[in-house]
Amino acid sequence: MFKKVLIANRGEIAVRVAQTLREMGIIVVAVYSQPDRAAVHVACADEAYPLEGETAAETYLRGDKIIAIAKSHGVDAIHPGYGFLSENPEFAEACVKAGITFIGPNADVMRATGNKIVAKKTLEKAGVPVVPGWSGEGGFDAKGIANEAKKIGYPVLVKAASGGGGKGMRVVTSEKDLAGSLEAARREAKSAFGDATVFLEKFLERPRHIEFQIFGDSHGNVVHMFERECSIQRRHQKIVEETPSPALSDDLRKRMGEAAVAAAKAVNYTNAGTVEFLLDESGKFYFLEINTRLQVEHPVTEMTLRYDLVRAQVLVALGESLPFTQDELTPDGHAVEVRIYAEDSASGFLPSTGTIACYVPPAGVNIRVDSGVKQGSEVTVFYDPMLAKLICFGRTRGEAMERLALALDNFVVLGVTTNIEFLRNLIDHPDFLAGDIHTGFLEEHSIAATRAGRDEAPPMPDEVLIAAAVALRENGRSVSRAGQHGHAATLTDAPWRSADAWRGA
Amino acid sequence: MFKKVLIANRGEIAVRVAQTLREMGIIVVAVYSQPDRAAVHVACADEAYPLEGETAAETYLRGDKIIAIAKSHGVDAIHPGYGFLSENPEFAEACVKAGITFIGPNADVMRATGNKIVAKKTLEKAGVPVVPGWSGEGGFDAKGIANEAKKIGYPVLVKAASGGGGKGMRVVTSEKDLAGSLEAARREAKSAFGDATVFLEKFLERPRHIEFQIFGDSHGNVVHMFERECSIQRRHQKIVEETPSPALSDDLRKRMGEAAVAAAKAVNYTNAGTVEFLLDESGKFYFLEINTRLQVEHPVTEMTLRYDLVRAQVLVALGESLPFTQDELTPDGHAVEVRIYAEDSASGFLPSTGTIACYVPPAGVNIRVDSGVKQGSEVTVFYDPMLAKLICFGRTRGEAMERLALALDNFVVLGVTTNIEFLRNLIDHPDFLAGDIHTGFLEEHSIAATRAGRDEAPPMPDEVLIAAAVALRENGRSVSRAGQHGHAATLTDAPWRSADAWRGA
Amino acid sequence: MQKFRLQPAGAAEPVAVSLERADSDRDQRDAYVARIGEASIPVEVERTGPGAGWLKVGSKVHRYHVLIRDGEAHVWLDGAIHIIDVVDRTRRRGGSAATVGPVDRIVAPMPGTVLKINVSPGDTFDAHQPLVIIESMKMEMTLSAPTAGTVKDVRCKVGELVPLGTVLVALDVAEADDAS
Amino acid sequence: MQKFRLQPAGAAEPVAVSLERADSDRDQRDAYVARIGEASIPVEVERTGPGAGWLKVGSKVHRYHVLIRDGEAHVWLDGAIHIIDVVDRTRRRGGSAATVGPVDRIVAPMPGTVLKINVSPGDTFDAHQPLVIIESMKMEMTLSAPTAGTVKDVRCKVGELVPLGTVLVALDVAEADDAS
Repeated sequence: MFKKVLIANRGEIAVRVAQTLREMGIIVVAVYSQPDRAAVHVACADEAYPLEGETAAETYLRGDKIIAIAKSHGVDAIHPGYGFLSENPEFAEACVKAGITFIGPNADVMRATGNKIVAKKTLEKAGVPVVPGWSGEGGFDAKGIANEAKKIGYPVLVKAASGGGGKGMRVVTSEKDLAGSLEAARREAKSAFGDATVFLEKFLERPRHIEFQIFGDSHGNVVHMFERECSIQRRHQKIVEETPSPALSDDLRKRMGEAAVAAAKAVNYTNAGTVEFLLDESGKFYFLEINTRLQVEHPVTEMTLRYDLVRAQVLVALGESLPFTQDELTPDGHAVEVRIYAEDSASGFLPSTGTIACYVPPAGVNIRVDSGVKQGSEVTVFYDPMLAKLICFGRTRGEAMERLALALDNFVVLGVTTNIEFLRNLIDHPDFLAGDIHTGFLEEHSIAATRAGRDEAPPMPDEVLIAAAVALRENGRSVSRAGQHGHAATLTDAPWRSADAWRGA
Repeated sequence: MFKKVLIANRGEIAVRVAQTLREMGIIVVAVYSQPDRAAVHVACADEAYPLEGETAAETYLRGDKIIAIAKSHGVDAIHPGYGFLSENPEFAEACVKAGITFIGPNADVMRATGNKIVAKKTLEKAGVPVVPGWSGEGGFDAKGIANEAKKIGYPVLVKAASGGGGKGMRVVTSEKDLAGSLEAARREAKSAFGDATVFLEKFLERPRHIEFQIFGDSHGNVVHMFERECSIQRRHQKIVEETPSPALSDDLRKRMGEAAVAAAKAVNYTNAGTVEFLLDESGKFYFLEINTRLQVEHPVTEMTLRYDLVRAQVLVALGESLPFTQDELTPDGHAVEVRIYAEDSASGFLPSTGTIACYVPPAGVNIRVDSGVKQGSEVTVFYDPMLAKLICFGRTRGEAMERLALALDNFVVLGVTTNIEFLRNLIDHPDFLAGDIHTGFLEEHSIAATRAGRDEAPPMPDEVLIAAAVALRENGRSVSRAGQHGHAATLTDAPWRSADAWRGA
Repeated sequence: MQKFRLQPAGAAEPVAVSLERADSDRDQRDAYVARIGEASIPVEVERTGPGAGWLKVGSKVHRYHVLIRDGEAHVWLDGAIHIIDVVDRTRRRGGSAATVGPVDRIVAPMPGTVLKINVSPGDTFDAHQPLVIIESMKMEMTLSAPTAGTVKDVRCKVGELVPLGTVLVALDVAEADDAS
Repeated sequence: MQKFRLQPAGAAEPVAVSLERADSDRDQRDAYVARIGEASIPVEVERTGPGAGWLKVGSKVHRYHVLIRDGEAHVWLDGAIHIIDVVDRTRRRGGSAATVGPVDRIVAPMPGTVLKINVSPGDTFDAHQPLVIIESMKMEMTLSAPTAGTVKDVRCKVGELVPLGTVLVALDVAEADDAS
């Protein structure tokens, strides 16, 4: 067993990974940037080392600094979380070189999957269905490409080979827009990923995003851990994830699961990963990409399969066999996750920053909250504005959604604008409740950003004014007590006023 | 569906029941005694009505007051929780008479199981093994009883027919103590339960307490929901409960489950209940009693079977069929619950009262905390001193215990003495970890009440003194700010200083 | 008794709200009468923390959390947040609320890093011409000219971190309109 | 700089503990030097609430919650509670800590209700004779005489609610010892 593991990450995922490591009796080492000096993930560690700097590039992306810390403090292994260095083959290699186990797939796997064109070709050969398209072969010849696009059939999608998160991606609906869009996509891809290579894909109408959790070990065992439906996205980022998918029949689930395992085997996959598919309205599915990390949305899989994926990651990294066989994996019930973001759903989901003056997550039976913040936390521009994930389990999809609705109604965040009320409105939408969703759902349907913004919303209750008056009165009292501090130093603004958000770590 | 349900209870069970009811879209009505005016269970309700008085006898045991509130406010059904009125057949009948559904078994079932002698006879006829003993038949004739005791074989146990919780119970090891013990037990039983009837049972050495969750509906369906091992007890009260039991083979589990179903059917059981057995060291099991309520320890069953028992209670009370068949019930993994009590484990588990100045329960993956208190709550002499239940799930017993250990290490309660560190030491005991437990475990083994009280405990770290100095310094600052209030009004003593303990309800 | 003048978002007029401690035969009971305009509403208040607790109006229970900041009360009640102007305070502070949607400047609509600046002082531009690109977290945003005009001043640098509402470029749109 | 005299339970002598703000090139950094007796320990402190937060000593992180009450600091650190006498304060207050284990009175060992009183003033009793029965929550407890003696005074009534530490019966054990 590892004696000491460093978590090269921050926020909720660092907190969540720390819980499992500490349960396993492993000493947890945190690293932190300057703005994260007082962050929750530091308090969940046994040891913590600063990374000088503020931006991700200066801190959590600095593999050299992190490996230096690991080496000088007796760290056996590094868990990268998601994002940052988690899919960086150079970092994975540097860890190995330094004699430190990287908890994740090896650099070869990352390279085989990191380039989408290469990955697509490999998997096509392995018999995994891929989206019809043009791979970029034959170079950048305008006329040839136009022919390819015609063959595929409009609308087509221009995508960056090294891309992700929607960058360098463009929908082209007719031939006259093709040349301009290609040019723009190449420019964007070059600037974002340092690689101008783009390729074409058939643009699917109203597709669903269905992904399969996969897990491999170093003994050649590979399993899939069933699907997650992640079709509800804004700005190409998932905000609601659930399992099982309301769209999959047992037969389709079986075929997609087998394709996911074939994909994983084709690249000799080890440790935890995800095979993403698009599912079109006719029930055809197409390979999209492989993510070589623990996903943000892994908790819904943990909820229905009841295996701790981080624990399994550690065991596999130690060279052990997978702690489960395909036959032992029988999902049970329904799980749904929503991502709580500091953002303004009313203004194009723009990130919101500031101090979290009040943070009271819900708790209860079959409710899990993975938080990266606490009361008093600063939400800065430096990192992703996801504050927490709220995950609910139910025997049925309906029960899970009822639970989620009540949990959202009890999730209190004041000080930064969040998408909590937006999510609450979203899960009330009849099409969502019916499971009739696709990746364009949020463009197709207009969801109010606040409870009060709903059409059927009642007028503001008097109790709101009463609550305001109660707080102002209390505030007034504290003013007269505090004397010289004036009402700027109100109790209600004190960032440290409440219990911290200790989690199980 | 019920529109409005009243919860005739307080504390963690009222909070937990409220969550499910609200998820189901039911309006939740709370009742509260004077000392509970600011209790958590009130805040979890949609409506709340006071019960004048302080003691349980004046408030939560006053069925007449509660039914009057229910009738005048349009309540459809009453959930009794556990304790208080939950096993009172007169109250169940009065509900029915008032046109209100009682969420639990009917009065006939309660009467058939309430008297232990009657229950034992009924079940013996139904083929359920019972502890060898003398039922009290033939009246109180000293010589006859002595003969019966001899037949049973010493040591024998004298028990009250209407008893519970260890009252009116005595172990007699030889004939010379029999007469005196009988006399004392009868006196105690008369004063505690208004019924002096006692009976004899063989006293089992190092027995395990194993109970089966049962559930019946009004259509004649009865299932068992597998076992809970509750052998770790102090003062005849459970403090650690787990499922599955480390002592049961598949075959034994099957036979005990069948016996539990036979017992339930013999009394026409409806709704949720528990059949308690003793299991002796040779693997023989004996019926002990039937509890006609949702048990304190029901969460471990919810964790491994993943059905919401309160939801099932509501559905069955509505006249629906059980939402599961015996075949659909396949437990998964391991769950353990510990009860967090305000008590001093160092002084015979004496209850501790006062204000909870600091309350930070743990949270995390596969950790559930059912709390009845929050920071600022008063623990009074009026009610049971259980503050919360901490429940952990793991793939294996070992994983569940690792999780529980970390969760206990992160459970902060200051202001009243609790058994948290005692429990933490207890689950470290090698016999406990080996699953080698019985109802006399805590008498047999000496468990330190605090972490520092352990033999191998390290000396007090300097960090303790530093933390004290940090707090005193901060306190000093707040004193000088608050001026006239002096250091009595320290921040660290303010009962309202932190986020409340909102749960999912 | 304290009286507050509160103006809910969208309301035409502020409302006078006051709280009076109600006569009560029980000690320590937080019983009040709230006066909202002409109405009197008896209310019980249980505090669980600074600015947090629950109200009982009649038998109905409402949970609340309130943040008071910059002359506003952010009131979370039963799952929804309402923002209310505390009118008297706002006045005392001289109305510090930022005005919205100026057309004579390009303002950062989110906190972020300046990626690219397409113009220099004195440049003219057309309506909808991209002037500045900023990035925050995973999102890139192009800020375009509202109308045609001339650049008066560039107030940011590439790579600079800018808070929400920072003026990035000052525009001269009136002159440009005249000139065109 | 503030200095405290702290006496851990069981320690022979109080320890002088002080905290000094450390020189630091970074603003807002809660860096201190703790002096415990002769030792100097650099420590960083992050507060998460009143009396709560974490300490970093070297690279080691320790979570703490502290309650200060009645001249004692109840320190929760990493899962264990330590009770420390704040010596200076205790002195100022004149040492209000209750003495333990008096033999000249029967004291309520838990808060509860008096169920039964077996004696009246003037009664004599033997060692171990049950004098009072009290009940709290689900538990009943018989309080017996420590030695033989005479009842001086009965200070409770059946049915009375008594807090922890209440003197229920005053005893005259010295006289009884002489008399026996």
